[in-house]
Amino acid sequence: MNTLFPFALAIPEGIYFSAFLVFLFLGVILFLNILRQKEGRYAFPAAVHVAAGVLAILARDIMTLLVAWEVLAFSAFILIRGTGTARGRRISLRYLVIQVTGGVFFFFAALLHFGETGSLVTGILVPSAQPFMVAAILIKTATMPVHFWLTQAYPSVELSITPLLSVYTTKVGVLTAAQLIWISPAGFPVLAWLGAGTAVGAVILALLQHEARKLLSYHIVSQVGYMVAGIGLAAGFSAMAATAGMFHLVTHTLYKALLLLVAAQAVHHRGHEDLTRMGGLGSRRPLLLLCGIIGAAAISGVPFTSGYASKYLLKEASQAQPLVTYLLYAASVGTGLSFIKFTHLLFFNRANPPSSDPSKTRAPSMVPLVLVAGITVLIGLFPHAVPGVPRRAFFTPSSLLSALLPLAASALLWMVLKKRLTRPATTVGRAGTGAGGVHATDTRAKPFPGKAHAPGTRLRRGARTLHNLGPQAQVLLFLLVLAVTAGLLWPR
Amino acid sequence: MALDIAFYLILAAILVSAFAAIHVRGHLNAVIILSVFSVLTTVKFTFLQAVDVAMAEAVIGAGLMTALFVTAISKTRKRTWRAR
Amino acid sequence: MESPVIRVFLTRLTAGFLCLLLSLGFVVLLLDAGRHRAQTIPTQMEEPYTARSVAETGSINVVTAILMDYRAFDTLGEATVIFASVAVAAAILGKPGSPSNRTMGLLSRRQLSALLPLFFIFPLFVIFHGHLSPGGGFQGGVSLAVLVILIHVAFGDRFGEEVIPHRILALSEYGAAIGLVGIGFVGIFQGSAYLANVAAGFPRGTAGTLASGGVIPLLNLLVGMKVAAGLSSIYVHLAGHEAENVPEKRR
Amino acid sequence: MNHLPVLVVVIPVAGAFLISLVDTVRPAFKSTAALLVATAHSTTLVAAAYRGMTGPALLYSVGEWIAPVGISLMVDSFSAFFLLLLAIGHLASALVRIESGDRSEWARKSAALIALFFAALSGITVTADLFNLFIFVELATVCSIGLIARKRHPGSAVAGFVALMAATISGALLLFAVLVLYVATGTVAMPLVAQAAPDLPAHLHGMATAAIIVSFGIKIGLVPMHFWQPRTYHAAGTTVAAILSAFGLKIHVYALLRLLWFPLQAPVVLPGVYSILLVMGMVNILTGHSMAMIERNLVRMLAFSSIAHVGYILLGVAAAGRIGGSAAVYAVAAALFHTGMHTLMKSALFWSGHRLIHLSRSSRIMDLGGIAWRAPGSIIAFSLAALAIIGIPPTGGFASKWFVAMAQQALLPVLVIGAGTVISLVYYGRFFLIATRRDPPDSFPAPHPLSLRPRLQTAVVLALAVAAVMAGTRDVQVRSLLLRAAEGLVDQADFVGPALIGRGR
Repeated sequence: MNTLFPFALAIPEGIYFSAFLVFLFLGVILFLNILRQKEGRYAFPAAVHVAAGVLAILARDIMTLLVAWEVLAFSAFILIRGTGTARGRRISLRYLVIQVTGGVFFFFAALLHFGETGSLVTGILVPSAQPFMVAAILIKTATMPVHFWLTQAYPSVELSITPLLSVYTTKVGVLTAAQLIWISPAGFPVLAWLGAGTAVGAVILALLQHEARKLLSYHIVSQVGYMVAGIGLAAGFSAMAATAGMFHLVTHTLYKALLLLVAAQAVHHRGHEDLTRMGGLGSRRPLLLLCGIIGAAAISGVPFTSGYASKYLLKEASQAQPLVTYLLYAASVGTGLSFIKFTHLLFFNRANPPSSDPSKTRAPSMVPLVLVAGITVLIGLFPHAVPGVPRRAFFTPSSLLSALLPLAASALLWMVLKKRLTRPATTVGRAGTGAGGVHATDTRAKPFPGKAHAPGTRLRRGARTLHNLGPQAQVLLFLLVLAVTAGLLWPR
Repeated sequence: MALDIAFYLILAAILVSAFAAIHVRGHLNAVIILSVFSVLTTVKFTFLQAVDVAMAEAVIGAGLMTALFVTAISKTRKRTWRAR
Repeated sequence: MESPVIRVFLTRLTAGFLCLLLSLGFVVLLLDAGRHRAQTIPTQMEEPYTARSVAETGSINVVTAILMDYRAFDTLGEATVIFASVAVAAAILGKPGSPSNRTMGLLSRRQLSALLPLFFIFPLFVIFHGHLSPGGGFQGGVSLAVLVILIHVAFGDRFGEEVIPHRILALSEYGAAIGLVGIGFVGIFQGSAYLANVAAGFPRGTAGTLASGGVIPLLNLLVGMKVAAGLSSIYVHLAGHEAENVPEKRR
Repeated sequence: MNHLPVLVVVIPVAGAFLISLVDTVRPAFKSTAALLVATAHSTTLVAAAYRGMTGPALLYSVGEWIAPVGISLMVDSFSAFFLLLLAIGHLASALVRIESGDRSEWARKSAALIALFFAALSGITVTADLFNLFIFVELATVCSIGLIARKRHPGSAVAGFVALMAATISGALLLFAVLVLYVATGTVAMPLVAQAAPDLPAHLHGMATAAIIVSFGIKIGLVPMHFWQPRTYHAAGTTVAAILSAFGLKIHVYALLRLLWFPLQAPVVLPGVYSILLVMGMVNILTGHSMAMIERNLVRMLAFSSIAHVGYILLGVAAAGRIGGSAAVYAVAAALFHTGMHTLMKSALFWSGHRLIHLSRSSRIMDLGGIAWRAPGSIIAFSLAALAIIGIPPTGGFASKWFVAMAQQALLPVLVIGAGTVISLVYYGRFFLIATRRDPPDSFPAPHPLSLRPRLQTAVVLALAVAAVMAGTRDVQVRSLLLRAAEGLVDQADFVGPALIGRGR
């Protein structure tokens, strides 16, 4: 038998190498950003989080990968619970439980794989292990039915923590999927469909958000959907799709971190998250405006940005499944619309100019933003410079057109829906967080119906009472078990 | 023959005393009947020529245990004397 | 604590019925087991003991030979159980304090004080003749303990404490126990096994005389001491215990 | 003749008497005496374990009386593994329980009782004689009752009584099984019973097996018979509960395995018993974890977690019995791995929990809010051990669960293991969150004046927790040890046969 924990590590090659570089770069940048914020108590878990993320991409065996998964989950748990509020604690525990559930599915898959092959080296898993792995991946990548942990946890942590969290957890899920999964039952690309569906669904939900980081969180879910779709398409449909998915991982990790940093700056100034009550930052802070526009353009896939390049590759790879392509187009439209709204509300909305003068912000706080924005722009202009990206003509007229069409649709929709989308949250209520949310009444006033009627209370009380059995009843039980055991063992 | 009859009588008496010890009212009475049970068991063991065991039963069952039980009951201050 | 459903089934009738059923089952199984052995193993297990014990151990009493020689390790374990239960009684009941001074009537006390020395003959005989006649350390030790209890009951706990202080009881128990364990080591030092008797060089003596059976009389003495001291200190703890935890309930 | 098998029992017995003697004569030196005894015992245990692991099985005839008439002891690689656990246990519990000036009678007697308890456990582990086993089981019971029933602790007398009732039934059933085997085979020596076992009538064999399973099932807390455990551990307090759960329980698991495999020859004669154990194991995992999840008291929560983890051990054992043959070695090794890991993790959890409870003077989880900031060492050890016990890679707890799951032939037990992991995460995570709360109550009650040595205790607990974590990354070395131990149980070539009978003096 092999050792259970060989801890095989290797610097990856190709597109994985660029992912490794991005992980390393963003890890250092964001860690320093956290340190700069004087959040000393986050230093240790943040460092562990970064290390685990890097470990995940270096891992060459399944066990090390699983270790990285769990360390990521636990360090993120510590980071999330750091807010200290009761709600934060509840959310963090929920986060941890769902993450470890994913880890347990991973465990099953690894167990089955190991049982059949006797090896834990990274590679496509045996068929019997695949379903468990897919379940684990769905949880880790926050694919649509199980996305809630992400959209709950990320907006509720400290401002400097959210960018760091956005870098690793879901991306490591995508990485794992790319390395271990090859699933298409009866020629049907399950993962591609789930990913594309998530990309569209999450965008629709994102449109309904009014809180800056919540909106961005839904976009993480959506964008990771793109990647999952790419990985899913790789299974027998297009070998390039996995590379495209990984490339999208690279670009998205950068521009999403950038967007979250921008949002953090804005929220820091205004002291609240409500986008509809923000605005006017554009004229006061041009550098921030520039970074924000770069990020928004990249995520929307405007030509000559990094998002354009990776989305182009993805759509190219999904030719075999036209419906997936259309779904991705639809998601592009929604993304564009959403970020027009985001940029407008944050920078140009003249209804709520900032009260204090934000120009007094110290320059160092902008350093990480400028760095990340610069890299994003460079990738967008020279996509071939990224290691592992296939040689393609990225900027042909037809591809530019196919990228501009959805953006034009977004712009059109923006004209139509502008009022509706920018309406202050108080009149809309908490729309969009779920079904029936259109009611104007505040449903948060009484979140639970009251403790006495909480489900399962009777059951709990019953179970507790049962465990206070007196000695006589226990003796009776012993004898009963004896009788049953004896009956089972009596020769027949 | 007479010895056999006596032996079976003692066996029956052991059964009776055991039931009586459970069903009698009051802990003290039960303890005393239990010591009677021990004495009868001693006799039974002697009949079976297990004198060693008989001796142990006599001193432990009839002697020591009764003393300890009675002391314990007297320490519970009459609370459970007439309960049940 | 218990639900009423369970309580219904816990009537004395059910309990008695269950006990009867269980004991019947046990008896039937044991009889069956005996029948099985009678069919398969013709020679009796007890034979080696009865045939060999006098020659091998020098003890006329086979039971003592088994208890103190063949399976002396079990006896050591049992003696330790008694030690443990004394410790448990002490741990639960606390320090023996405030001995009551209730005594028996004058007449009883007078009679007892005359008879008490005679009472000690029996346990001492049982202990010292353990390898010759029925009895042994256990039985003699318990009888001694009962006598200590008798002194306490008849003459009052304070007098009992004066005659046989608790400290002495405890010390003699520990001393006897350490002696018991220590004697076992003689076998190891003699190149034999732990708790070995004749094999360790103890003189076998002439079977039937007081000085026979090798180490058996010594073991009997130590076990007797230990049991007597242990059991009587349980009583001392119990008698000195203040029942402060019992809630007062008067009707 | 190598005297280690008997020394392993006799040294702590003599030590217990010595501790009592010292306590009576010079009370100040009691802790020193206890520590000395523990050190001597642990050294002997390690020596015996080393001998048992490396060489052929070590046989010992007490008093030089060969098996049918006398008592035999044996140390093979299987019992050597458990002797190793006991060595850790006795030394660690002596270190943890060094006290400063508690003069209550319970505190005075408990040192001797712990030494005796470990003596009894060693006796259970080394004996090759059924009746001798019974005596040591009873000795262990009496000692544990004394340790449970602390004076002046509310409910401890009742808990002690409940435990006593359970132990009485358990002892009676064990005695009954021994009696049936003795009457049917004419001997109580395990090798001879093992020789005769295949020829026993099926119903006698089955009834003896049922009685033994129920008897030890009560001790280790198989599910319908576990009711006494949480209450008992709660009343016993954390330091004692650690000893009972982490060490006492494991030795009873040992006795169950030894009896099933060796004298009863169950894998050959009665393989059906392992299906029962499999079901019981799954029920144990689910019940234990879900009860721990709804529990509000830290000690009871840990007790329920113990019940669940007995289930994991049973799953490995059941798989071993159902496979049979040499493949069973791997399954037994997995069960042993989990046994060892649980010993380390649970003792670390209980003993670090002791410090937290001691500081807040309450064992209710809600009262422990923010306590972590006052005892950082303890909470670190607690968290490490909790990570291991949840089964997070690369800790030892994960590795042991992995091997137990690998041994299973069906999918259902594996799913149960996974479900158990998630549930246990919920309750350990919840406790961690509450304990590290940033908004602690204004003032904790002043800690109890009598305290164990906190630094020493923290050091011991940290060592245990780190060992539990590290064992997972050293699985190759650990596994060779475990496979050797498992061979001792599964291949009894050393014993079945004329090993004990034929040897003249």
